[in-house]
Amino acid sequence: MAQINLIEGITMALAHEMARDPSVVVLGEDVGVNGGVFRATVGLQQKFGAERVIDTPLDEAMIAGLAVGLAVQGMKPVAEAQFEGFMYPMIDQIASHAARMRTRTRGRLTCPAVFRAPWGGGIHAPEHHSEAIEALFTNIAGLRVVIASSPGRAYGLLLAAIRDPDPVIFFEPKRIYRQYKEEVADDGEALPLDVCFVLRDGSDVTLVTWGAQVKETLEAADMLAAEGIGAEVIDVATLKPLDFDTIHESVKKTHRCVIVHEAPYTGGFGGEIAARLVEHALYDLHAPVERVAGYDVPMPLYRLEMNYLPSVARIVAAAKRSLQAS
Amino acid sequence: MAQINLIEGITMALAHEMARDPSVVVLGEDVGVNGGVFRATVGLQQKFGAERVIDTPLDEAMIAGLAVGLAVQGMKPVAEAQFEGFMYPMIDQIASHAARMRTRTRGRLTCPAVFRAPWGGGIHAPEHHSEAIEALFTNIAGLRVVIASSPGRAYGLLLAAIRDPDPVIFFEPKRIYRQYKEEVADDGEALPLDVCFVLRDGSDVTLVTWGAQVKETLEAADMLAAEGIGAEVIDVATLKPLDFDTIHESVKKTHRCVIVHEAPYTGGFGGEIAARLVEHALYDLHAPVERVAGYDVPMPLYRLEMNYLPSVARIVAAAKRSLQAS
Amino acid sequence: MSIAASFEVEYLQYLDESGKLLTEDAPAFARDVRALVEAYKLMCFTRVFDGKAIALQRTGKLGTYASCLGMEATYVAIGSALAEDDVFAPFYRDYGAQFQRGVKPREVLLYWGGDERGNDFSGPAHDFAWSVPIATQCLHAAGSALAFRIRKEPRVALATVGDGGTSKGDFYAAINAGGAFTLPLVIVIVNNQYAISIPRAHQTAAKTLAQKGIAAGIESIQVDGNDLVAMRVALDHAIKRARHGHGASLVEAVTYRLSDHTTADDARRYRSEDEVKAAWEKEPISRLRAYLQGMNAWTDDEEKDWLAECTIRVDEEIDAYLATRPQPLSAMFDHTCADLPLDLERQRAAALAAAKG
Amino acid sequence: MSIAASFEVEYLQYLDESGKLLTEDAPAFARDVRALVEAYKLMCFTRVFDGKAIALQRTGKLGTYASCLGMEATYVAIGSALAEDDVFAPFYRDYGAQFQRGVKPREVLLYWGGDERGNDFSGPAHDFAWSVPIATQCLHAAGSALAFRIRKEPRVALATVGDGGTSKGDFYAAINAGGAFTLPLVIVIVNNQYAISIPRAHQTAAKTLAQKGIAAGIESIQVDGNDLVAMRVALDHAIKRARHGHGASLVEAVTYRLSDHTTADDARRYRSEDEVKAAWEKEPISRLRAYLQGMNAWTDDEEKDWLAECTIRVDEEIDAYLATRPQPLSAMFDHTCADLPLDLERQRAAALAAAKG
Ligand SMILES: Cc1ncc(C[n+]2csc(CCOP(=O)(O)OP(=O)(O)O)c2C)c(N)n1
Ligand SMILES: Cc1ncc(C[n+]2csc(CCOP(=O)(O)OP(=O)(O)O)c2C)c(N)n1
Ligand SMILES: [Mg+2]
Ligand SMILES: [Mg+2]
Repeated sequence: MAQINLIEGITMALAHEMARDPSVVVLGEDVGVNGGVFRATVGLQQKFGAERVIDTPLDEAMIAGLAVGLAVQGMKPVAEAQFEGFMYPMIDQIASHAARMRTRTRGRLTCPAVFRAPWGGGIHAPEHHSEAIEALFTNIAGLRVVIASSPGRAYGLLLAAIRDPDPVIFFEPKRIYRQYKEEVADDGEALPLDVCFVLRDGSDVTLVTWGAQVKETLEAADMLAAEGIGAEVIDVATLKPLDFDTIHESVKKTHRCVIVHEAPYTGGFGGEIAARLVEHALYDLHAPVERVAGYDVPMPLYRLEMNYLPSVARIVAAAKRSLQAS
Repeated sequence: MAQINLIEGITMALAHEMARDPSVVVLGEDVGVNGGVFRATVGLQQKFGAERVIDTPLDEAMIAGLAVGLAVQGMKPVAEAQFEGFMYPMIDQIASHAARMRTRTRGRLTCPAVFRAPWGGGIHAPEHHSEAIEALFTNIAGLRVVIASSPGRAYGLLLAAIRDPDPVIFFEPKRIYRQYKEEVADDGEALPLDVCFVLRDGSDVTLVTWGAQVKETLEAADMLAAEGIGAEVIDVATLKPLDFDTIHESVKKTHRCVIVHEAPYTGGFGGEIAARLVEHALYDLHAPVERVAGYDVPMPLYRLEMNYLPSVARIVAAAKRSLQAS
Repeated sequence: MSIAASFEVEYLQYLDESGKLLTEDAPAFARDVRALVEAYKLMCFTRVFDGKAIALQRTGKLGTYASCLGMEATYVAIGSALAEDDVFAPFYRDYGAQFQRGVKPREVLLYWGGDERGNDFSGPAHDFAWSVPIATQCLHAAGSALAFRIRKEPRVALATVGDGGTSKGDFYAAINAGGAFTLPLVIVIVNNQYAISIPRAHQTAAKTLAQKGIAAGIESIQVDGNDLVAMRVALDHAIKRARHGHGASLVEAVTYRLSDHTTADDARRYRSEDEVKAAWEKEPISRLRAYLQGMNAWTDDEEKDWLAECTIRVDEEIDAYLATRPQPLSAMFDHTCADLPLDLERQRAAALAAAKG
Repeated sequence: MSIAASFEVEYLQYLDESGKLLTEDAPAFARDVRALVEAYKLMCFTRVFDGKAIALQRTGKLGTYASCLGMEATYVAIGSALAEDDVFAPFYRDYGAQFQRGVKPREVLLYWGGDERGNDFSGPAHDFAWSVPIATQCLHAAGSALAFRIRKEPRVALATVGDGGTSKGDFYAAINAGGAFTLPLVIVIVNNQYAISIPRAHQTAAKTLAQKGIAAGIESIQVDGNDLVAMRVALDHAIKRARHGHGASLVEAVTYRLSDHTTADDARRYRSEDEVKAAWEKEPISRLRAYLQGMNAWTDDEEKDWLAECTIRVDEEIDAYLATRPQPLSAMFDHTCADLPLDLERQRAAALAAAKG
């Protein structure tokens, strides 16, 4: 078993699935010879050839459209956007075609494509390299929206995404690409794409998050624990379809919920989770739900980005407000 | 004062503002000679010339990008997407540039552009002509997102959108373009872009909606009234920035809230409103918030579309569930 | 100053407007009477279908419908030039091509009648469905062609796109990919002179649409799209090149939309009757009929009989369409993804309950 | 078969690699010693700046930085050809052009140093900020040009785009709009042979990038982008045409990126040292220096003095950059829109409170 970090989990999943399934191909800008600007696809072209690890011309709409064509004709394309901020031109092909190919044709054609992109801020990157745009996809019916937050989950969820018979948006929190290593067996075991992961048990407050914020949220839970507060930490992992039941079970126990994400507050996916709570768990709640999120401003350039991103302190403060309420 | 329908309110606002402000230009596919496929721009080219009412080549990314260029150089472009389903290719220019031009340059450059599109289903249109995609814009910081629901509000809100010094997404519920006429004075009075409109007072339950669903929601309120239930009806109108205070005031009184929209349920903007309630109005709520929304499926072709759209019956049922709770 | 590159765009036409051969050394296909009669009959069938579909819409039995009046030669040429194994990615008025590939008229009607089952059609199972977002289908064809290249299959992907569609990034990206990856791809521009109300000259300052292929470094040709012979010759060449690994090409078919854009449009708002009248002089069916009759390959009686048969066949299709039982409400959910997630199961149940009242 | 259209793409070069004039009848600009020396000095300044910016990044005092090494002639030609009133829409390594237009080196550093105030620069207030989403800026220039046309202002909009950027829909849409609307627009392709790791030949099968302009029906030319004289002649012509209402054009500047793509890149992964060495033979600064020295317009002493002065000036700019006081946290909110809505007021207050701890 290898000790790997998150991005190595991505590479390992790609290599595993390409070896197992000849219909899997990888395409994107600089994914081949260069091995990807984050090295996510490093070594793949040497292993699987330029026909299956495809350096494309520079156009994300094209990459997405090619992926749709490939997928409909029986391939399993894993299309990369170099950064999430360059996915916008993919949305048309994803929403207008990938997401509806199956229902449009009543099952005659399907689109088993994965659209993956590094996601989020915090690496001192230039403009447009730090967005968190998952909420632009969660209201598009026909998509799964997944975001990994650990080496093992990166491996298992990406395997599942590639194997899924329908299109999957797959985000990778680039800030924690190399945060830590853990043992991950290259055993081809996929993780389910419809469950939230409970990362830490606790009975006083439920902290719900995804992606890079899993780091700060676990740290906040540590700090709360030091003060005798038991925080349950849930990594949503698959935003859509949402496994609300796992969140609900936790809130039934803790009666308090703090939702943490780095996308802007208004219209962020945190709203969906809070909404489900007020629809289905109103009587379980002993305190207002709290959202700790990015602000409703464009992601600032890097000097201010840490002021934008949810911090451990903000999460701890929200949890405490929640505990003090009522 | 003229008796006009909603789309005539759009045309009247465009004509008014073009006459008043020479920097206002209209651009899009078929907006000139043809007067728009819905006739929203009818007569404008005759009145203001082909230099200001511009038929463009067929590319929505181009339309959006031209609008950004025009706006930054001191024009006030009103860019049309022929249908909301063709706005996807505009998102890149809107999110990457229009929405952040001001903050990117610390105010040196600004982007006072309006991006308008007919919105929503229910007119027996072909595929891709019936989407409700407001939630793809509400998480993009730097945008206002507005949707009209009556002839008078179409006129007043569009005037405000054009005059706004920053970019505005402006949706027009095509299903009620010609639903009814009302007196609207062509007096150049803009409506505020940061308030919800209370369309009907009631003290038993708050019904919150926008766009075409204002029709069904008001009808549902009528039906509820017949059973002695007083429903307050709020047209959100400007989704972002959200005037939550008006909604909150209403819920303080009614203690119950049903949110109605036609976009898919998960990740729809209804979630944001429900979330604000569970954050700020938990103790005011006597019943779970209800969302009556489109389903998490791609908008079906027209034979099934009325089964997809929120119906009066579904709204009434949700309101009653809400009243029966607790 | 030197010349870095130079280009010529050829124009191909064999039949003049009156159905006479313009050249002595016509291609073999111009003498293939059987194939020509076959194509002619399908062109007629398509036109009969088209007229009846419009009538159906006018009487409220069909939704918005996009006519193909005047473009029959272009589409039938495409349908007859492709092999079944090839992939066709149409836009929305490609019926002539699709009929040839096995799509049933009733399926066309179902689609425009607001029923997804029209897309689950009887044509090749790998063909794409109708594509409304302009030019997006060009990339699907390019992606399909890439799949064939990867799998080393001798198949070709062909997409059609309108003159308006050539302004869109997806069109450009597709031809560029076709060149960059040497794909077995053919893109046919159905230049019917209008994109709704926007005339061809307003879309682009390019003198021909074919020359857009120069930007992608691919072989490109302009063809009289109302000349079935020229269209077939150009397509046969392009498809053969593609199939043999010589890469992508672009074919501009110059034709004219004799109808409104769709039944929701009124073309009189933006073009003159004179222009339309002049265009009728060049329409493809009478031209091919004259040519066939000149070769004694088609008689007036055959014409009459065939049109009568078309009417019967199309009426049967219309009856079948009208008799199609509606989809159950559950169909809206059941094809969203392979296995319905819990969320959708619940929504489906709620919708079914709500429908019961 | 006839010819529907034919095209030639010209290649323009005046100075050979050793700085000799290739032709007897060189344009007047080739004899404008003052302008040439001015341009040369700015090219040197740009290179000194570039080296020091990379060094700053390596020592952790600057974020990712995109070098312009080897492209100085192209950019300085652009900067010197434009009038102040014209609008420049750069991508992200256009410093030579921007310095000429008044942008300060410290502002470039601020931008790459993660501070938005770099975009509130001292160049013309109407110039666009750096644009990272590839090719999107081409449409901003087209939109600006449309504004000038509407307002009947004799101004020109010029955008630069990379060789990689020519594959993007926005590039194509911009040149197409330029042709369709007869816009006062110039698009300059800075073909530095790579888009990160993707070589020019993989972007497109087009023999030249200039020929992409044929797709838009606009005047297009390929130029030696390392030849300042040729670049200026081509640009002067294109800008003049645009200013006088004759429409858009496309200029392909053939150059080479001698540096890594950015400081985050390692070009050794995807290209050979031999190739880079060969490219150094064609680089623009020594070529122009040789030409000037051949005309006795530039001495070794002047060279030494000027480089020394560049070092001093750039160091001053770096000091000013490093001494810039950080933006307050509130800056993140204050420019989101003209008047902060209530929601944002509240978030701003909360953020300020949170920062206080
Ligand atoms: C992306 C997109 N924008 C706008 C439309 C609306 N629309 C439908 S058809 C059409 C014109 C298409 O013209 P052309 O490509 O020439 O094809 P034609 O209909 O003439 O065959 C437009 C603008 C659309 N379907 N898709
Ligand atoms: C839309 C988009 N996709 C991807 C990127 C990431 N990226 C930054 S620069 C670059 C290559 C650009 O190449 P080229 O256009 O040739 O310009 P150059 O950097 O060589 O000057 C890429 C892919 C981006 N900035 N924008
Ligand atoms: Mg057309
Ligand atoms: Mg380059």
